[in-house]
Amino acid sequence: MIVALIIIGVLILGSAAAAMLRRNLIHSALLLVASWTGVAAFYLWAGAEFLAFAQILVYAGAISMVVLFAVLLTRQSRDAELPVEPATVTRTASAFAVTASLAAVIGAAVSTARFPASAAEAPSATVKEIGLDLMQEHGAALLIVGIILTVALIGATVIASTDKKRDPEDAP
Amino acid sequence: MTPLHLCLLISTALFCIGLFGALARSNTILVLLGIELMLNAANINFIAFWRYGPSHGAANGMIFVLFSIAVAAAEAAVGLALIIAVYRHQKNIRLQEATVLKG
Amino acid sequence: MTLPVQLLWLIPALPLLVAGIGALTRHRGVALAAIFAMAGSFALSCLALAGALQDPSVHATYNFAWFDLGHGALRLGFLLDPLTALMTTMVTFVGTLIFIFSLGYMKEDKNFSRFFCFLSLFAAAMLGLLVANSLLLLFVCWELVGLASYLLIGFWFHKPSAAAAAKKAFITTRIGDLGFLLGLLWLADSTGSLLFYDGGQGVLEATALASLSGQTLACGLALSTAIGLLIFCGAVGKSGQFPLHVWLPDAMEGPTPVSALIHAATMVAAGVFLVARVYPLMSADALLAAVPVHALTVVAFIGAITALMGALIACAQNDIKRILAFSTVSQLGYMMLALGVGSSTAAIFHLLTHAFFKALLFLGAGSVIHAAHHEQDIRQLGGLRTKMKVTFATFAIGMMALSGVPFLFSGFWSKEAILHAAHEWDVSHLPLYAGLCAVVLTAFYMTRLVAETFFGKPRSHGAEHAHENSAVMTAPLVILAVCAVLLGFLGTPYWPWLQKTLDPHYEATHGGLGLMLLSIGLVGAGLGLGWALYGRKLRTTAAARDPLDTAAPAVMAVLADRLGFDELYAATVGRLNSATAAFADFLDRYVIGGLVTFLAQLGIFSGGVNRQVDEANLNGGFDAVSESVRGSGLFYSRKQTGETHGYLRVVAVAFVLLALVLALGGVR
Amino acid sequence: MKCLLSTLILTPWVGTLLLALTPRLSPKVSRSVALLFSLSTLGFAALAWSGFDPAAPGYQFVEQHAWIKLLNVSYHLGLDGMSLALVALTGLIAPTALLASWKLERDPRLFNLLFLFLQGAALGVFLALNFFPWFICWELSLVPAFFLIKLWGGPGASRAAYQFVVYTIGGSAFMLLAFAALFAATGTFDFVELAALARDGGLASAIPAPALGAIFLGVLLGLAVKVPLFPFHTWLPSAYSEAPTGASMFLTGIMSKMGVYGFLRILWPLFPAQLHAAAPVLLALALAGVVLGAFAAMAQTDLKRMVAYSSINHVSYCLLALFAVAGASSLNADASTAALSGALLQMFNHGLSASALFFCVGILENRSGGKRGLLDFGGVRTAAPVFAGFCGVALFSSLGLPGLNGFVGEFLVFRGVFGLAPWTAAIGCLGLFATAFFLLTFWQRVFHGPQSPAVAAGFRDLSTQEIVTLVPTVTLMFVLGVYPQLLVSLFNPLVTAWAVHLP
Repeated sequence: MIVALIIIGVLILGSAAAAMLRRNLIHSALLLVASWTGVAAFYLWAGAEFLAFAQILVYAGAISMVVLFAVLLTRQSRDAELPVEPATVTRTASAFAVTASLAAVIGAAVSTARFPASAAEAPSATVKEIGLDLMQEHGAALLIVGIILTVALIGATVIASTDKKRDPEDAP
Repeated sequence: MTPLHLCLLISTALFCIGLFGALARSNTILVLLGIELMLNAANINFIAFWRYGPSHGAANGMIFVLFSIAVAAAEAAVGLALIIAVYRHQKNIRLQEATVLKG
Repeated sequence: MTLPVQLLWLIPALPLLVAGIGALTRHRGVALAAIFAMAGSFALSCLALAGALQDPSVHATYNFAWFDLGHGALRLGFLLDPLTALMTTMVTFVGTLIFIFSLGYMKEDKNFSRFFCFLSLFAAAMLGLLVANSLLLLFVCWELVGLASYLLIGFWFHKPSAAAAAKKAFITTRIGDLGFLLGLLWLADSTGSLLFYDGGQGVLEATALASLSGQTLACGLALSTAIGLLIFCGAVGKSGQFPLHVWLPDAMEGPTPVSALIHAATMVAAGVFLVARVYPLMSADALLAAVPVHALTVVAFIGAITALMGALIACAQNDIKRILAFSTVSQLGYMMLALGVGSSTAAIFHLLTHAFFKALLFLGAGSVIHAAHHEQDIRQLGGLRTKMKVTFATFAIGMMALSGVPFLFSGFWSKEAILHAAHEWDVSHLPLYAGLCAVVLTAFYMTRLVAETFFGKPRSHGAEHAHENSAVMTAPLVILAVCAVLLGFLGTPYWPWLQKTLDPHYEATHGGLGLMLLSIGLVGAGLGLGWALYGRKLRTTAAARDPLDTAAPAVMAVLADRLGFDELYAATVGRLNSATAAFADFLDRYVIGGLVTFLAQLGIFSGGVNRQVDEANLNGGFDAVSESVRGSGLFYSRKQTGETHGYLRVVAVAFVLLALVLALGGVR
Repeated sequence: MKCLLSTLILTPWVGTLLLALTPRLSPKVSRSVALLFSLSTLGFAALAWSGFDPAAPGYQFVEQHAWIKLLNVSYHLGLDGMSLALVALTGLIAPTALLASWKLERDPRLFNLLFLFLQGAALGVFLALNFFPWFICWELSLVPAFFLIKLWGGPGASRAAYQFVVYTIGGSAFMLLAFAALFAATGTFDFVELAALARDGGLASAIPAPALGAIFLGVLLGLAVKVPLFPFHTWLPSAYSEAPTGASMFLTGIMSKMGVYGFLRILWPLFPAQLHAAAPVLLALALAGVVLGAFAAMAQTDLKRMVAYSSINHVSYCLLALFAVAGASSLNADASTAALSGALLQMFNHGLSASALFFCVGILENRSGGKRGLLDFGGVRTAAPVFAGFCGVALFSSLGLPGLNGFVGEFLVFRGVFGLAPWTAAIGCLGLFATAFFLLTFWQRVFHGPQSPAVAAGFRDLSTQEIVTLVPTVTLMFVLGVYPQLLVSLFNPLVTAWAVHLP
């Protein structure tokens, strides 16, 4: 079990770290798909099969496609790849410092924490249960999320669509 | 070192990787993806505590993650649309150049 | 057949109708319509005269309400008595002749129809004035007559001198009219009526007169004297009496028929008519002994001064129309003198005869001027006796009538009546002497006029080529000449028909033979002197000096300058007028306007002070607070760099700190 | 007939609204619409005239509805002979002024809109019997007048408009304060009730004499500026001369009457004792207006200013009559009746003749390209005989020539004033003289003599449309000069009653 978890962890973290460090955006995107798939594997490992499928569908399927489209749509020419600036170095350094300190704090906190013992068996979570739960206890939230999604999609369409009237003004 | 600890460490690491990406990279898409990673890290935490948490029965952790995924999807859609709009405006997607909204 | 008083309004209405038509159309037929209307009015006047003569002592009236006023109404009316009837007959008759004369005189003028429109308006107003039974209606027509006179003097308005003369005439007469208006107001206020005869309630009837002469003012005058003198002011203005005579000579700028009709025969006589009409009022104070002055005394002296002054100035004029104009002034003075000395019948007699012979003289002058291509200076004329026989003959008749050549001519009889009355006046004989002097002068200047104009050789191109005018112009001259002769026989001392008609109580006085002989002698002296100076040695060139001018240049210069009245008025009244205007304008622009501006500036200034105070004290504290708010806002807004990385970094650091706090503090 | 007076006031305002809502209207249509709405006043006035009974006491066609209960304000309209004459005058002058502005190039729709608004406000002033609606209309009339002067006026229009409005508002501020004080003491804004209170002494017992005097002064100030009474008149020449022709006609024809109307409707009935006490001073001021106004006109070289000053002179006659009546020490009913009838006639007559004169000067100004100096013209009569005829009639009407309307009013005024204050009338005659002098100077310089360059360059005679504008006014001048009964019959019973009851 632990071994499987470690392998999954390495997959997740490795691909994620690689994705964040690559210069090529396409590579980053593909590596992220790997990382999300790893997360899905983790869900499977933890016994939440439904979530694992949802993760695969949404992240590895949908979001990654959108990301790829965005990357392709905003492709820049080669000369736009600027050389490393002092500002970039400072930014990277400060980001590393912040990240490291956060990792240190949370890592220390987590590793020193004591948790009560738990059941060895995974709690049951069939699709039917989840469905009932969603529809009964969290019906309102479900509706709201639906609305949020709808609004977000319409908003995204509006934002990304070419505004014919405003174009001439925006043009430099 | 229980499996819970391991899960939490993995999630911490993932969160930090996402944070680092968001803070260090200048490409807006990568910043957005870093934020997605942080969300995933949070989701891992939910599942880990659902699996190894003290109380059973309630599927709250899972439900939470479900909603989180939905919100992440919405966020990704809007965020990427914004990125395209910004690109159309300034012909690149370097975040440090998008400072039109400064006070 | 007679004209009832109810229909008396028809007499002025006929010309008024033509005037109205003439205002709307420019058709030349207006002239004929005007002549027919005038002739119609003449016929009606004859009918009215016939009615009035049936019983001369009756004042037939017809009164009607003009408009409601309070519980009663303002009433106007018409009056038919011999005075009215004689005057209307004279005006319409002379008017008709002058209208006919104008047909020829104005033939070439491009405003031909307009001329007849104005003439008709004048005739209507003049006739309205004559038939009025209300001082208000009389005043209304009086002003309209003035308007017509104004329009006709300024008929050739493109000439600045004509326009100025018209204005001068209107303004000068209006000064007198203001006195008239005040008298009228006073009369209305003290009697409550303005009707002359109203069945015992009129202002000229015994009740009102007794009440008016019974009241004494603070200055000692009787009320009737004061009112009478104020009304007389109007007559002074209109009849060109001293001191308001200055407009009449200038009025000769108008076309000559206008001068004949308005400024010789009719309108200027309206003042005399007015005094004669309100004669009961003027003489109401006659029996009062304690008053400082009687109204009629003033009238007599004004008349005497005017008669003498007009005759004097006439001797030094060279313009044919001006000489006649000053002669008119002088003759009007005679009439006023007659009124003043108590003989209104003599005044009206002279008014009637004068109307005919002076109209004749003016039309004769017009005939000369028309023939001589608008040459009016007698020094430039001459020799017209042979060229214009009819004009010369009629003019000579007019001249002899005016001079008072005995027995045959009307002027002699009317003048005798006046001198006789002046002789009988017991207040003073000064007016008589003035009148006698004027007799000599009149004969003298008329001889000069005739000698210079008709005898000798033509002295200008215009006189050279003069020839007799058409019958339309000479016929009126002949008719007028006949009348100028015949009219005198209506009022001779041996058959005083006119006097008896006008005044049923008239009694012919005898014993004036000595005076008559004296005046005949004076006329002869005047004629002889004139002929001696101007007739024996006729002028040969236009530039030759006048014999009188050679003898007494200073006196003649003053007389030629009309005794300097125009200059005097320009220096006093005119200057006072413009000074008052300038003062009013100054007061308005600088004093009151300045005050207003000052107040406004004061308001603006205090507003400024207020604002300063506010800003220093009240706003100070508030400003400090808002400034600090603004400063902090600025500070934080500078933190808003728009750098998303910066925001993220802050969030991350905060997150680290939060985590640190949670970790150190423990979950629990 | 029930809401006749409201209809009368509101119809021009409906026209305003209509024009305001149709911004794309062509100038031609907007002019016709405005003229139609403006003429409605004449129609309704005729209707009111036909149903009006001059002999009946009090107000007719009364409309009274509670409006603001808290302040005891009611919507109270009523008509008597004086109001009817003025409403008829408005109905006559306003369309004439609109016709006179027919050729206006710049934004005719806005001009007509403002004009109709002004007309409605003026009608409101003449018909309201409660201070509240009355004052609203009184002040509302300033707004369009301001814009009419400022936007369409001559080169100095802006300053003149400001001066006019600020001065008038300054005056009416005092009036508002005075009425607030009156309300505080009596609890009513109604003119009829207040007049009744004043008659039976309720006002004097409710308010101590000094305070009542101060209130009187406040109201007096507000009205005196509007008329204007002598020392408060300096806004007038510049406002009248800078305003566009149509507005000048309305200002002089109607707005100056609002002030005189206020004197007769408000000041006199409400404060008879105070007016009586102040009459000697006021009489002197009115006399100064008569005499100095005329002499100041004589000193002007700008024709419009000259006519404006003559306007001061003419409205001062009305006040002269009123003050003489109010200040009379003993009852002289004949003279009082004559003076008041004269004042009312003079209001109407001055409306006719002054607006016609302003129109004529406007034509001169228009034809010569903006010149209006006395010396810029000459010989106009040869170039434009018809125009000269009409202008001459207007001049002589203004001069008070008998046979035209001006004489009757002035004669009655003098007849009355002479009976009540003889010396005033005697001195006032100077004004008559000066008026004749400057009007004839005007006539002589402009119409007579040789043609000036401005005239010789081609001075068109009146167009048909201009003749149509002038004919009603000029015809009325003749009609009223010969048959004043037409107008006098309207208010004779009213004036007769005033002469006996009020002093």
